[in-house]
Amino acid sequence: MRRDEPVSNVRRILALMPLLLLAACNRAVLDPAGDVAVQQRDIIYISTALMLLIIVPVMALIVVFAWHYRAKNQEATYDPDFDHSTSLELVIWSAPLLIIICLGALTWWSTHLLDPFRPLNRIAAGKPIDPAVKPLTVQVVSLDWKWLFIYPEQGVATVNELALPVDRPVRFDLTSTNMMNTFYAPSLAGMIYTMPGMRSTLHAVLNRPGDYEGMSANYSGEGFSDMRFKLKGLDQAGFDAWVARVKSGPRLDTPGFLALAEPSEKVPAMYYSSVEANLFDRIYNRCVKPGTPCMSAVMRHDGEGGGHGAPPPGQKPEGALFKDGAEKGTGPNVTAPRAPDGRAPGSPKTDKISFNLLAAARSPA
Amino acid sequence: MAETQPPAPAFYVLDPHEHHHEPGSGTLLGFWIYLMSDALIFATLFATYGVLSTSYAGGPSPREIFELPLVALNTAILLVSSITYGFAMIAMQEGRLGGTRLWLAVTGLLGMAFVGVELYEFGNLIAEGATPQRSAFLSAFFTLVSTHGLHVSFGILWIGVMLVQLGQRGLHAENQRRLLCLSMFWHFLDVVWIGVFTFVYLLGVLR
Amino acid sequence: MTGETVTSAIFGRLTWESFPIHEPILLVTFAVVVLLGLGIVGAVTKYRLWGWLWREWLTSVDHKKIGIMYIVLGIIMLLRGFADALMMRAQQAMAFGASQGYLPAHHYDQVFTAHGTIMIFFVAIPLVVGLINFVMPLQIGARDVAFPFLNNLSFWLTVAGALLVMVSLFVGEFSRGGWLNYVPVTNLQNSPDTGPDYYLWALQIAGVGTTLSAINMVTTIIKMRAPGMTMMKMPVFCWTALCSNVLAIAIFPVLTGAFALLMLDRYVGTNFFTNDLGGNPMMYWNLVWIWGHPEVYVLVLPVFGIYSEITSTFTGKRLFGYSSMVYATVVITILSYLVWLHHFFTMGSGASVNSFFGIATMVISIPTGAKIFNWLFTMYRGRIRYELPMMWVIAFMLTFVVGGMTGVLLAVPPADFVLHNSLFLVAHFHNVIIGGVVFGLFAGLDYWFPKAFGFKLDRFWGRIHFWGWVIGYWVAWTPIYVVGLMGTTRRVRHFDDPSLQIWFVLAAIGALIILVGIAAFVIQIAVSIMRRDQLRDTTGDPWHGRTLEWSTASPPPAYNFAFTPQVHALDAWYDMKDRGAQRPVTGFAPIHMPRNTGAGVILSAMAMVLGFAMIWYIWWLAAVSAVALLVYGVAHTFNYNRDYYIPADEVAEEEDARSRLLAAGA
Amino acid sequence: MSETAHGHAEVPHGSRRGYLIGFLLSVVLTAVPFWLVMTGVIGDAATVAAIIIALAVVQILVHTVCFLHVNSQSEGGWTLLAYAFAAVIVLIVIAGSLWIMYHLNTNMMPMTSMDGPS
Repeated sequence: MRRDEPVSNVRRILALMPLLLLAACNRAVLDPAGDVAVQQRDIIYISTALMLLIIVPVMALIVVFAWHYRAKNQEATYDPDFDHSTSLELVIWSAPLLIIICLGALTWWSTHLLDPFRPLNRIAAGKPIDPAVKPLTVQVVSLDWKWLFIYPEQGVATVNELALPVDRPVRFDLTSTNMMNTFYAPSLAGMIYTMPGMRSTLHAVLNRPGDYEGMSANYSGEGFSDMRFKLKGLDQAGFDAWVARVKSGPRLDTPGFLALAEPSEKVPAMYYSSVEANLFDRIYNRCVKPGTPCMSAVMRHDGEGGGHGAPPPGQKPEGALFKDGAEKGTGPNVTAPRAPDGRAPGSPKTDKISFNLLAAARSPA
Repeated sequence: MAETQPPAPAFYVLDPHEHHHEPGSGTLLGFWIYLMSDALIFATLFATYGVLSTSYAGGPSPREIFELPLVALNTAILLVSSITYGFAMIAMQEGRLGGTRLWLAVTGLLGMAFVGVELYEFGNLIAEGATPQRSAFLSAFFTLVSTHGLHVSFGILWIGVMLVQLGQRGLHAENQRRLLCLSMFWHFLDVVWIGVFTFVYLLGVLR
Repeated sequence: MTGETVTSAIFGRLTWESFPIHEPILLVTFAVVVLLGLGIVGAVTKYRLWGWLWREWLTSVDHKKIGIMYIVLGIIMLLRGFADALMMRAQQAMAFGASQGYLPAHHYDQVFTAHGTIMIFFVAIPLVVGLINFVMPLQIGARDVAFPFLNNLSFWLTVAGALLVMVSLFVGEFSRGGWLNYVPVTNLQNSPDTGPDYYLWALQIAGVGTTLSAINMVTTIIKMRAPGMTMMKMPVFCWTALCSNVLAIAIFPVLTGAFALLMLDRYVGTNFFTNDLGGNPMMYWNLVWIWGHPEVYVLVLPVFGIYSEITSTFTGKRLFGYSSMVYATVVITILSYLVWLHHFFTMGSGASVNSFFGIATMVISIPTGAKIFNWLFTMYRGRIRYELPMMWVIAFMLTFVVGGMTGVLLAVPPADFVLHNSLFLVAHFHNVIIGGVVFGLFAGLDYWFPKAFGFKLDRFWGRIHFWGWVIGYWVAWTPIYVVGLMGTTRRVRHFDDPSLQIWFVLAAIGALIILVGIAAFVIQIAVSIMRRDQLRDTTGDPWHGRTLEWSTASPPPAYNFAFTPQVHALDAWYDMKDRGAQRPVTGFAPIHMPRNTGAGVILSAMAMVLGFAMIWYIWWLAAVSAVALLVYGVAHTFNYNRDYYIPADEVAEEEDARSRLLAAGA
Repeated sequence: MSETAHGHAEVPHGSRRGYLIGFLLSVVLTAVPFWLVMTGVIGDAATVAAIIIALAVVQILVHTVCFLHVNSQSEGGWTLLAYAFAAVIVLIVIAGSLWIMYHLNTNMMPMTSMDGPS
């Protein structure tokens, strides 16, 4: 090991700093590949510029006053009773007010324009939507802890891999099986929550081919950190080839889905050639498991005045007060290391023991 | 600046009686503020009930389980108890210890009747299978109504304690202050009950 | 079988497995805590201080002592919360690509949850409440708060909550649901462990304490002001304390309600926030954020007051725009209650709802901006003395405007759609809370320390403390802003992309610089105590203050003011000095004061046992402690003997001593 | 503030007459909504709902004035101020929550989204 290595490392880091800052600007949020995200980025720029109009003078004044009126500077005017000035007060209140009025107008307009529920009206700046092209529908399900993408038009499904044809508007329907997650592909569009028993919607379009990243942006428990998916932007031919490749996988049926829904971490991309009918509707209606009533049916029943019905069995555990001694265990998350066979399927081989610094140091950082 | 001012006035209160904070002079206001914060707990429960009030999850609906005659009876009991508490306060102002204790005891008994009727109603509902665990609507209903019931029960306990303390020390200034606080508490529960019978029971049956 | 049933009836779900003997970090921490604890217990025993501690401090109803105890609690918990921060920074600086770092998920998740929970509930709130407790009654010329016993009880309830959080380190585990204990992660079926229960009981107990304390402070401000002090002659710090506490009264019940409903879900099996049977997890988010957003203002408003007092004192000027400052505070109080949805724009409430809450959020920046301008123009034509408190003010103003700007940016829904839950957001709120609240609290501590103890804090170590925090803050959080703009999200334990590592290494270095600042703070206090004779202030008014707390001795006598001041102007003490008011030195009368009581400690201990028993499902103990709590509480009301008189001789003796000191100093 | 430090103006107290008026009013204000709902004299549920909500608001005010003795004099007006503030906050909590959750549900609940555009 060379002795000067830390020094040269520091130097290298210092030399890289400006480059790093540049690199930062070329990443996802500030250099997106989808029109919605581009517009959102522009909103960030415009609002920041508007606010800098007042922030910069204020910061400058703070520094100037702090320096000029220091006690040592006996030349500066000292007026201990100066505590009111109507004209200054007017400026103090009206300058921020004007900026907030501008910003408020921008907010109102852009919030409605970029509402995720609102279908797109353009593919990119200056490229209005072609009424003949139907948006591609992708049904997104967040499971513990992976993403399922169902393509009803193509009849296929994937796990942790989302491919989109470039320049075709997409409508995402999103739901979740258990946890609340946030569907977030920074290059594509803003994020939206996925929630059990709810169906959220997101309209977006990808304009540039390439490989991007997506993730869950909302903490959802143990396997959350690795709940990532690949986002592939493909041209139409590439997309068709990709669909053909996905067709090589097995079929996704109810038992298969229930097995998939079991908690697992770091799941590699998976392909399904076909999907059981109405799977997505049953997921967000919470009736995939045979024998459970669908929420829409239950709610229709409720809307008609409800009625005595037995609760669906086994949907959730009883309250702690009603548990027997044997059931009282601290649950699956006892602090003792979990037995190898008790590990969640697909979970990494790291031990439950903290402080495996040695292991961390051994692996190439 | 100093020249334009009149000669320096007193800067300290020299007479200790001139500005003397009675111990506990803030009690009534402080208790009132506590009640306002309690009102917000109820607001939270009302909001939750409002959001979940149609989520029967296939279970019973308000129209099926609410018995308005029982609710009307309970409302009447609570209303009468508020006027009896008022009589207790008037007796206190007139310095009649016996009258105060008598009306307090009547109020406490009415409170017990109210809680009894409520427990009877809950017992019936649970026996029918309309338990708090059955649906979100029932969870919200039981929680809201029983939180009010718990407050009433606490008020009854307080009345009991006051009866003992009045017996020990009579209409002592401190005891009078406590009775005033209890009065606010008791009437505050009336106000909450107006919300409960209107928004939970009457509107529930109308739905 | 029967043996198991008996054990579980006695100990609930508490078993040997609940103790983390497999966790090296926790074992070491445990050993250190036990050794430290034994050391303190040993020292107190050796010097026979138990009686003194119990009589003079633990049972004290003196608002000054309670304030100091709150601050000590806040500082101790700051060390714990900061240790969590260092662990997170280390993990995120290490865990890239193949390296998993050193914390497994179930531990890392507890660390970030505990960090947020502790920093807000057990650091920021105790420090703010402590300063208000100590300073506000002095500023309004009162002898104590409206409900002295309640004050003591509030403090000990907060301690009970803090202790429960600390116990979770060593017995069982803490919540892994984020600092607001989000459902569905913390629903019973997803987290059957003790974590969420520890969280709920700790915060429920501490929350009751905070609510009671807020009621107490509001009543004090309304009822106990010195004669002549109309609302518009009240010091700005008292105004902000009033608004902050009014807000606390308005929000904590909502949090208590939300937590109670989650408790019912977990203990009774109701369906408020469940996924099935009609429950609605989003309602929990809605309720906790009704609390969550105004809470920021509960913390920051009093701190704005601190900045106002300091700016006015150290520029030697009246505060610019006092009345606009007051109006701004009141407006912020009300508006802050109308913005909570901006914490979940991306949930899907739709464009109209989102734009309403977005614009309401931006509107808050107008009165906040007015405050910044007011401080700015207080400096204008001032004569600024750069003592430690004033240095914090300048650092605050420069740091906070950036946080304000990023905050308004996040209030624009389309921008929030890409920045929500990202590290940009995390950087924003640390910018506001460190640059606003924490800087202000340190400013306040530097400013009022001589009032509390009679000597100033050491300047050298104070400067290291200052620069450690200010430089550390910028080094630690600028990179986090950057990675946030690169689309990196929060609460992540491990990253795939190695090119991000450099930013996290920088952030970790920043955290280490802050560590230097924190170490310097502890050293500053130690050094100041050792050098207290050189740093001594005999005047009671070391900074040439303007408000009433500087008119009395340092440390103030138990009764604060031998004669209640008569107020004629804003900046009452400045006015008194200006017009040559003479402190009366004769004619003392006996002073009516509240008596100390141990009831607060005992009630809080019972509440803590109740919480512990419920967390571990030890039903018998829960029942016993609940009944004990009720019985003891009722029994306490039979104690009518709650006050006493300080004899006139004692007052005279104390005041004569002060006269001699003042004469010697003159 | 010195004006409130003394005197009996602070203590909220009622007269026998005040209590009786309050009691009679609240009996009427309670009986009418129960009667409306239990007999169903007015067929339209929305009208009935509007009437009983209005009556509830009036009754709350009656209780506040006659039983809780809130007026602009007690405690120098602070009781009234606290009451008004609390009322506003209670309204914000309830109305705000309902508004937000209603929009969430209409946007995303299974029942309604089926009827919506897809």
